[in-house]
Amino acid sequence: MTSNRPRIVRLVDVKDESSTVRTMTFRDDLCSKAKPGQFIMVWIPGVDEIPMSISVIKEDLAGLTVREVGEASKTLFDIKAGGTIGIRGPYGNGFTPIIGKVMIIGAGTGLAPLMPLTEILAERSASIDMIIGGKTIDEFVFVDRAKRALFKTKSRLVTTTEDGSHGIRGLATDAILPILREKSTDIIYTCGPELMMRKVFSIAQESGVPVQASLERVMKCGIGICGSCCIGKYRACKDGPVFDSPKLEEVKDEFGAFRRDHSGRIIKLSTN
Amino acid sequence: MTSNRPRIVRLVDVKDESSTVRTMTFRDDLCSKAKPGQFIMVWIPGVDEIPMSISVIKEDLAGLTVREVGEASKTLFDIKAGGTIGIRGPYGNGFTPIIGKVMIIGAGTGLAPLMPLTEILAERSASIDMIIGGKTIDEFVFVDRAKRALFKTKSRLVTTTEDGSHGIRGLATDAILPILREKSTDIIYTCGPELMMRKVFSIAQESGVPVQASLERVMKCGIGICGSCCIGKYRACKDGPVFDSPKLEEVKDEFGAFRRDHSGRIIKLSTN
Amino acid sequence: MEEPNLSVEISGFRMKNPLMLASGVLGISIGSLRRVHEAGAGAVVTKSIGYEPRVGYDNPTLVEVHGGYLNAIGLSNPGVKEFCKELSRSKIDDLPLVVSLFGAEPSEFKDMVSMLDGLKIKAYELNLSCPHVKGFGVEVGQDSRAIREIVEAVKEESGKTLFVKLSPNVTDMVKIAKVAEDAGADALTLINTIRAMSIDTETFRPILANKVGGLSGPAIKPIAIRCVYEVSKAVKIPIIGCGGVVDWQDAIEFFLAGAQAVQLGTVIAYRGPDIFEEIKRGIRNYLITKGRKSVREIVGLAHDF
Amino acid sequence: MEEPNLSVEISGFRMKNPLMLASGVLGISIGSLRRVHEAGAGAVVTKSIGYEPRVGYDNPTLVEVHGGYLNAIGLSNPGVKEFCKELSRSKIDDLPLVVSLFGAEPSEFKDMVSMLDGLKIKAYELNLSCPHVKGFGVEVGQDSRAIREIVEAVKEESGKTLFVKLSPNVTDMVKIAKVAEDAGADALTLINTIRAMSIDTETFRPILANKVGGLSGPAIKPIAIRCVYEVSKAVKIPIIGCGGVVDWQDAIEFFLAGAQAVQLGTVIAYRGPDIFEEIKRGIRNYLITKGRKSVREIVGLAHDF
Ligand SMILES: Cc1cc2nc3c(=O)[nH]c(=O)nc-3n(C[C@H](O)[C@H](O)[C@H](O)COP(=O)(O)OP(=O)(O)OC[C@H]3O[C@@H](n4cnc5c(N)ncnc54)[C@H](O)[C@@H]3O)c2cc1C
Ligand SMILES: Cc1cc2nc3c(=O)[nH]c(=O)nc-3n(C[C@H](O)[C@H](O)[C@H](O)COP(=O)(O)OP(=O)(O)OC[C@H]3O[C@@H](n4cnc5c(N)ncnc54)[C@H](O)[C@@H]3O)c2cc1C
Ligand SMILES: Cc1cc2nc3c(=O)[nH]c(=O)nc-3n(C[C@H](O)[C@H](O)[C@H](O)COP(=O)(O)O)c2cc1C
Ligand SMILES: Cc1cc2nc3c(=O)[nH]c(=O)nc-3n(C[C@H](O)[C@H](O)[C@H](O)COP(=O)(O)O)c2cc1C
Ligand code: FES
Ligand code: FES
Repeated sequence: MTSNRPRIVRLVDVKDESSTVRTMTFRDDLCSKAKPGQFIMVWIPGVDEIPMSISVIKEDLAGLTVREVGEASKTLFDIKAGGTIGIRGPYGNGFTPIIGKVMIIGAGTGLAPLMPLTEILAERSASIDMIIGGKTIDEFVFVDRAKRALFKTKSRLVTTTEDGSHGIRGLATDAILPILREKSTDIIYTCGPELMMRKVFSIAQESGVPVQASLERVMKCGIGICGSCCIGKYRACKDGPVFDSPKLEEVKDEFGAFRRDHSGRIIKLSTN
Repeated sequence: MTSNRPRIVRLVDVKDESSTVRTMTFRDDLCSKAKPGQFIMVWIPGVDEIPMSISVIKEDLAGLTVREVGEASKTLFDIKAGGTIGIRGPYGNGFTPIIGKVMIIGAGTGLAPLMPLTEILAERSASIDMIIGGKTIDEFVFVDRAKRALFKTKSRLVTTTEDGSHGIRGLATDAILPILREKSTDIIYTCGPELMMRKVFSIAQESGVPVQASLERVMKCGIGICGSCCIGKYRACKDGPVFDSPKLEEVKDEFGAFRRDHSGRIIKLSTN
Repeated sequence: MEEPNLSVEISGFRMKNPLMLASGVLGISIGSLRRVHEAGAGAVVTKSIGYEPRVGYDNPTLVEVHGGYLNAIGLSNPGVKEFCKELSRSKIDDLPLVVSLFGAEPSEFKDMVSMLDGLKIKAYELNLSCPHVKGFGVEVGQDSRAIREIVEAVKEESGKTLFVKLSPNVTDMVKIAKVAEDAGADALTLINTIRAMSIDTETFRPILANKVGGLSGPAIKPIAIRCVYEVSKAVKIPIIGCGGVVDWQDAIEFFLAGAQAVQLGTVIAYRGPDIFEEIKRGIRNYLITKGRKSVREIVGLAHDF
Repeated sequence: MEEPNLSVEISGFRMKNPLMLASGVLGISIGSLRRVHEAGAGAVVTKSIGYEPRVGYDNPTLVEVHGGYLNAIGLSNPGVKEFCKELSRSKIDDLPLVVSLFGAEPSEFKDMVSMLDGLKIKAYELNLSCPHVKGFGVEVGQDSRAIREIVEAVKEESGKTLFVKLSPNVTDMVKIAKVAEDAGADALTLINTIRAMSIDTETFRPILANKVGGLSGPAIKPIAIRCVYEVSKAVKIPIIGCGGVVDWQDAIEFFLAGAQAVQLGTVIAYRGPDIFEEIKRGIRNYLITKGRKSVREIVGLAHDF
């Protein structure tokens, strides 16, 4: 009954992924049973409560991966192993794993929900093409973890940077079509900047490949009641955060176009 | 969770037991699973809610047996088949059936909880000596039902009236000792006027036979919170209404001596 | 058996059924309001809109407790100007839309109504009862003079149906209700949430960033039923019940207590928007079983006893 | 690890542990009060006693709702004279006994106290907050002057520790609390039940014979926590928390909010008197885990944030 309250957990381990991104693990039975793509509301007492994807889903360990952005994420970022946070969830629908020929494309902390998905799919021997994008090499996260996951499968990892400091020079989305042309693809999973995802969706629609994209909206309740996360008729926290192609089509006027701030005001997504 | 609310049930059948006593049956899953000796709170909307023993416990039928006493019981008494009442419960501990050589002694509506007990014991082939007492023949209830129950077992039914109009002339309690002397008895079950039960208890104590007696106290909540039914340290509604010999011993200053009215005031039990 | 009539009319505002979405629940975008309408709501109320934009309180803004939730969203809203744009982004003619408003001054309410009144809004609900924002809500809702002036100002400005939503965080709700009635309210919505708090035993901290929030959900239903019962005895205008409805029995209980319609809020967290159809079906079947032809027929029956 | 100290002292009234039996629950006979004490209560409060005997309301006097119970017992009690006899029937020296009193007039309270004061009672609790009996309780509890006069009258008559129990059925609880403090109350008990109602959908009737009753149990806990938190910020005298405690976490929450002790009522219906030992154990283990030496150390910690 009273489960939508913060559970206080102790950080078992805190690991730098890059200079601004850290993965923090803790023990929590519910999160250990989460679906990839689900998220938790993370309470940083005295500061804020913010949504975070569950980036580690192991039998006895769960984790999140945070990038310092503003006050809450910075405070969270600075909590050391042994420190505590409050969590509630897992919330949301999560990705639906499809064991087949899949493409996974993400950037930055957008990779957080994609990593446990990748691991599950790899274990169940899907054929995976993974594209990790970034502005520059310093921003890359999870590349090693991705390699470890993909190691044993018929898989491929492509990295792209805008400055060419790692992998192919260009945008992550530039790497999609070459792969789609080369072989048939059953589904594309994506998470990252919304304009990137919008582009992934466009390319996929043209190619007739279904997409599952994880969207970010301002979240307050996380349980589908406050309305702060609404996009079209859907609640990102409850009906999402993962949207499949038919749903993305339904919300196409908003997807990649605007989001709402904490007051509910419309904020246009800038195109740079 | 919200089970301590009246359930509205329709009376299937209403049967005269005597000119002032009626048995009313209804369908209710919970009451059909009751233990003999348990009771329900019966809501007569607009009038009162009063405790009544469950006098019929069958797979698809349950019932109560009411004597007209005051406003509530009179109103209840007059409800016809097809009419409705509210019930909550079953409440209380009920009798513990002991399959052996048992004595059952009751009078008036005190027989209400004893009848399903008798039936269960008879079915499980206990040897039963049953004593039904009353002032006069007109007050007798359940004699036929008792005969039907005891018919097949190694049992005996003794009736007593003060005016000698039925069975042995005298008090029900007068019939105890002759039986106890004649054969060993494992337990005595009793329900009826408290002074009678007190006497049963005294005789049994002297003879070293354990007793289970069902006591009546003013009941408001029925669930052990309001305190109106307290006797000694016990709540008749929750720790009772059935008291065994050790408990009766503990409350012996009150048992047969006084009860409390609706205000909590002590009312001495008159000795006539 | 004739199909029972679920429609209700509250002071000129017609609804196909007596179930409304409560204010503040999924009510900030037309998209989600429309969805709740499609899911079966007879009317939908927006989140409370104020004159200026407000981001509201920091998170945590919501926490579950036994039998309900505490929330301290803090009246976050985009401001009336921006919200007018929201309402103009798509056609809303077909939407039984009620706009909830909050404010501190009669003039604020008046200004908002003058901006909104040209849009295809069906009614207003004045939130004079938010329990956790200083200067609005409860403070206004406890002050008879403020209530009178606000209601009169809005009635002067607009001919649309006007609901006034009140709080049980007062000594004498009936008195406050009568003030609203006298001032011209067309109906009363009872009740808003109740001031409450939850503390985390691990960190010793109040969980809500604002510390105090409003209690909603089944926990407050018996209080809401009492308010509807007592107030509906004392006023002549219709009452819209609100507080803890999670199933059709709860809705019926509100009708019997004297409500002409009921609003659903917290149940959305438990059951999602589909709950509207389910409760509608339950009400329909209940009316059939009881041989009643309309919801109207059972309103206030508990008063006969 | 040192065994934590569970004892508390409230204005001279010492309790072995901070758990009390709430008034009106099993509190009419010494036998059952004693049993609850033996089950582990640090103190026991009697049912509220008035000057004259009262049978209270007809049944139904109690009905379960989601997260609690409604009761309208109607202040049934044998009257102070008879109750003095009850207290004299057995030795009560060893019993940490608090007598709860209700009345309409200061003189009534004074008379009762003068009759009781010679008995081995440890403290009084004035019930100025019963939500469902006209002329007593809520009506008294909303009237600052009545509260002042009653408290002063009792303090004049008796040197025993005096608790004043207040109701949340008011607009401004902090104000009322300060009045009681000013008038000389040694401690405040917060909260009594909240006015509420439940209607049966089959018969269309309010279930309680008195129609309106008081809501108790987990449903009101967040409201009680808020009251304790707000009032303990505003007054200097100790506060006894009450409302919806069902487990040790709830008790801790009250301590953190600012209560020095807590009372248990409705939980007895769910769990019986054995709950006292269980909650005591929970508090003890919590203090050990948190490295705290006494209950006192955690009182009001939520105020630091
Ligand atoms: C489903 C979901 C999963 C997410 N997963 C991750 C993740 O795994 N790793 C990660 O680093 N970040 C993740 N985020 C984003 C993260 O929640 C924000 O970066 C964080 O809330 C910023 O808070 P702040 O106080 O540090 O920044 P602020 O300065 O307060 O805000 C910066 C920006 O963060 C966003 N933001 C702030 N508060 C919220 C909120 N309550 N809900 C949503 N967005 C908010 C807004 O866009 C805001 O403009 C996720 C967001 C969502 C919705
Ligand atoms: C556990 C239990 C089982 C009972 N089983 C039966 C039964 O099977 N058949 C039967 O006819 N009677 C039974 N009774 C007694 C029955 O409850 C009372 O006769 C009835 O309450 C009288 O109510 P009244 O309004 O008709 O009479 P009133 O005129 O109101 O009262 C007459 C007397 O009934 C008793 N009484 C009244 N109200 C209550 C109450 N709430 N709780 C307990 N006693 C009350 C009092 O002693 C009172 O003096 C039982 C009582 C208890 C406690
Ligand atoms: C998350 C949330 C936000 C709310 N926001 C508002 C609001 O902006 N304006 C308002 O009048 N009521 C608001 N309320 C109160 C509800 O409209 C409703 O009165 C209350 O929740 C009781 O109904 P319920 O138990 O069905 O939720 C809000 C309630 C919740 C749970
Ligand atoms: C059956 C019952 C009877 C009560 N009678 C009284 C009373 O006589 N005097 C009083 O001050 N409070 C009375 N109360 C209120 C309780 O003492 C307590 O304040 C309230 O129930 C909240 O606590 P709880 O949630 O732990 O029950 C009564 C409560 C119940 C449930
Ligand atoms: S975050 Fe509240 S509805 Fe999604
Ligand atoms: S009837 Fe209330 S305690 Fe037994």
